[in-house]
Amino acid sequence: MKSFEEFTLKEIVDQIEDGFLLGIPADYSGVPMAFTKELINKGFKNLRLYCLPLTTIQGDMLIGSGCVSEIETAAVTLGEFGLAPRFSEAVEKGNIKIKDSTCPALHAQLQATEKSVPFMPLRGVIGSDVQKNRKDWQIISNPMKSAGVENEPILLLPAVQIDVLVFHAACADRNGNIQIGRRRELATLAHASRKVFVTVEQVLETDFFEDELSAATCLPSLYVDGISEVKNGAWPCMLPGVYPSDNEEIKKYSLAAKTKSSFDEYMKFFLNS
Amino acid sequence: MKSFEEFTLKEIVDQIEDGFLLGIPADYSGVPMAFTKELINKGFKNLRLYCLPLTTIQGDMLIGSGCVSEIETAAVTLGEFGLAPRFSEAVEKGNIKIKDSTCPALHAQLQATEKSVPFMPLRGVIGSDVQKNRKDWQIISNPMKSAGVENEPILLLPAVQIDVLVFHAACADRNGNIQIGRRRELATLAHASRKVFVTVEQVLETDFFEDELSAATCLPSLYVDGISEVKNGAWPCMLPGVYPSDNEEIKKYSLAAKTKSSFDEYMKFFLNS
Amino acid sequence: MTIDIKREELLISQLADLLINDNHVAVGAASPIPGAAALLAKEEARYLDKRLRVTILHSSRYNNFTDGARELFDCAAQGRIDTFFLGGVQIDGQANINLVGTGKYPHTKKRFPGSFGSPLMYFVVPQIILFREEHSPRTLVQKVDFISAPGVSDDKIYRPGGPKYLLTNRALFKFNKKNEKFSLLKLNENETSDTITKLTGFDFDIHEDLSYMSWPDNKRLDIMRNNVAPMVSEFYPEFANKIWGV
Amino acid sequence: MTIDIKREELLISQLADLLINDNHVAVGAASPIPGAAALLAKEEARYLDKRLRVTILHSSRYNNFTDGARELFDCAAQGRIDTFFLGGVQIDGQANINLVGTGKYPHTKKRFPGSFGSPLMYFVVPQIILFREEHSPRTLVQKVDFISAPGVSDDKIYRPGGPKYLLTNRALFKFNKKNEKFSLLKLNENETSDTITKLTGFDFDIHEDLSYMSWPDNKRLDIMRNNVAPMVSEFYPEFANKIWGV
Repeated sequence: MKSFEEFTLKEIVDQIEDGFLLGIPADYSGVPMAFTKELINKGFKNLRLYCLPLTTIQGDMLIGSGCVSEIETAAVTLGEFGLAPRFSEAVEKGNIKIKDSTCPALHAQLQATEKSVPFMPLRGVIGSDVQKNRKDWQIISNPMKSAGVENEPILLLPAVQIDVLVFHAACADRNGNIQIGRRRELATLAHASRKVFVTVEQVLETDFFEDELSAATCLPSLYVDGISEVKNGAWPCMLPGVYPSDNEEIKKYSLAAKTKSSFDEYMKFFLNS
Repeated sequence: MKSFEEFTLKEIVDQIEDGFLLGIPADYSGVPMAFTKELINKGFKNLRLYCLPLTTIQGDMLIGSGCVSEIETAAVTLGEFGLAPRFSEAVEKGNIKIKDSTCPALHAQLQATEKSVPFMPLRGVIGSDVQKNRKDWQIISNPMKSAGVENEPILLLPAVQIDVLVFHAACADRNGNIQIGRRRELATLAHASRKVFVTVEQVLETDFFEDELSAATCLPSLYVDGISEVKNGAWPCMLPGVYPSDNEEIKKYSLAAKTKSSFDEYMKFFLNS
Repeated sequence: MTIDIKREELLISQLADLLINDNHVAVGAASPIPGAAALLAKEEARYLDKRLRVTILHSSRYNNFTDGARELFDCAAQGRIDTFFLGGVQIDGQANINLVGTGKYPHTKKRFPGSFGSPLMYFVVPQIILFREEHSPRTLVQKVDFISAPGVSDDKIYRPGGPKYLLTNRALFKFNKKNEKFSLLKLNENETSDTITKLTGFDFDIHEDLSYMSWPDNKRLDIMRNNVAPMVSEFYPEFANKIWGV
Repeated sequence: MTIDIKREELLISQLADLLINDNHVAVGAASPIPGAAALLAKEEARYLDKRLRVTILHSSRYNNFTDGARELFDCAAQGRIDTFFLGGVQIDGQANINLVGTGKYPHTKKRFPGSFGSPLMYFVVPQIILFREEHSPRTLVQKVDFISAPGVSDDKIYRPGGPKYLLTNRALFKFNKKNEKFSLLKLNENETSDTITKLTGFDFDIHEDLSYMSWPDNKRLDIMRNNVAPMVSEFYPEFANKIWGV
């Protein structure tokens, strides 16, 4: 008996409600594409995306499919395949709310939640239009007498609580611990999320905690509410250390996504692939 | 050729000046006892210790030897061998300045430095005598309109910059990366330290970064200014995963340290061991 | 049957009773009895097909953390730990605890190790169980000399957690947040509310359900001695050897 | 000899010249030319028995970090990165950069990916080199439509870092913090200060040392083609193949 909760992709999707704030991992930390298909199939209208710190095809597809009402991110891009067309069009037309941010702010807001404090200070950023357009951010005069400079303007960022985080990883052990290796931003994301579901390439008949070094590479099952075994679960994105991205497919997507109609065409194929 | 700076223990000690704030690792994160001997031999008078978050025999010996003017810590204890006698006496007699703190505050102050922000907020602690006795801590009314509760008192802790951190680890690779495994508090300590020196049991002819999983277990050489190979460098403390503590020796110490004269006697033996 | 049961086993059993609704119990340094109680509750939960997670910091096997020494505190602040144990050189009637020393701070007459993580944990963990074996006017005082962590806070302070119980060799108290006072809930076999009053430095109420501590039944004793004892011996070998000879 | 040298090789060489005093150069996403320049500088430092550390985020081999995606920014904020590269959809005469889009925000006429880490990195890394191959009034504008990160800040703002150079296909500018203006420092072979003035949307000064870009010598070309090319092919295979056929 596996001592963790096994979920199907559908069961994971059933944990998500319209309006939820979803944690979205970067392309290097395990994009849950198989899950994203199920999510699009369910037909959400008002998902809010919190990217740590950016998204590629996952975010563009969700936006193109009309599932997203708001996105907080440092960037949406298809990398070497250019701009994210559905994202760009949705922003240009005002179809989604964009909360432009910057990588360190997206990390810091989750660190605030990780520590259960209402805000986190950050240096830099002040004076940019990124800062000026964020009404939820605040600048105060440094209140700390024992550190920093008097009257220095300090940017405060609010704690952000993710409702549900889903990411894809190489493997889990039999106790539900997830191997994340150097992708420690996934730990911060998990700490700041109410529910965490992970799709994995495989479940290993081992216990990562039996060895100090392998323990160091994992996210403890303590933070994981359910696991689904999905082969090639990141396709066509890469799963670092396991498989590269399918550049042919992403290129195909990047071309199809240029117009709404060819995007829709592509998605018909993709959702049934 | 090893592509990192090799130091002798004496050369590490030579990097330290009286008045410096030293980073002191907990008993579970690799206590640099061989280095501590050299430090005591040099005859410092005004070292300041910052414990993350506590110290055992290392701190007690440094205090008993008259090297310490100030200590910031959540606890000084010999664990199952009872109180730390030289620490207790020094505090009772007012011979050292004690900055009583608590584990999460000691972590958070270094995280502030890690991010280069002047302060870090923390929940809890308010109303304790720990808080009331820290003039460098400050309570403000939550300034954040978009998170937390209005008028909630929030504790702010100042960023603390460590001058020199020295710890002991199982191994380094040939590029000077240090294996720290799950002891990630050592990474935070290193990030918040101007200079970092590490004593290791051995230097391996490998490169931890050649493999994603072993990369995940190490502190990058980027943060390390010098390495010294010292067998049994934590003795009589444990080196987790490598050797247990020498309880006979620590017990011997705990008895000897009860009076100044038997402590001095013990240290004569210890410094020459 | 009761003659065979050790004092420590009774305390472990008392503590385990308080953990039955938990999902995650964490145990700090130098706490063999709370550690054994948590593992006992975990084993018993398994028989009921429930999962109780136990994090014992002193152990490498039962330490669920991978984010360094900070993670215990972050995890607790996130509300992911249901029960934690704290002790005290002194504990007073308002559930203030002192881990720092007796006499006037900072040059205390007798200095103890320090406050550890108590100033945070006491605020954020919903069920804090105070555990101090010695039950005397020296340990249970009217007013602590130094507040490592306060038992109560005013309403403006963020405080989802706090004291729920106090267990000693002689008695179990329940803390009442409303009137900021302990009430005596259970007595060890040779005690009465009078002996407890004499040996306690603070005022307390008598709980309406005051009773004697119940002894662990055979099934629990079996689990404790057969399953839990070898687990405890991994991280508290001396304690396990003393109590169970393993 | 110059006919054999590719435009990209000249740019790599120009950038490498700016890194000779560094201890640690970091390179962000989608930056093959800066990445190659950093590795070239690293190889050349080795010949001088100096150590230059290069962190290339896009690579797993040249990524020195183990603390997750946050570490680049923390590391930079700690002052441990000497040089970083930034680009821009638009760059203006005050060195403001725009990575977000053209037209009125938020419903920009043309939306680009976003600001990435620039709003922090621009403030904390001592030497920021702006790199944008296209040199035209469309990219080098008088005033950016959106400030992803400002080129200058007032004195009260914590800002140990900022813009030092701007390199394009046609020219190298040096940024002068005092008068908040670029000055033209080097020209590519077919340019004059007049052609640059025509193709630049902002006003700039002419540096007193204005000269043509120097071509890499044989030794540098050898290192670039023999040592650096195979390294680059690990993380930018298409680029390495296009330029060096590896």
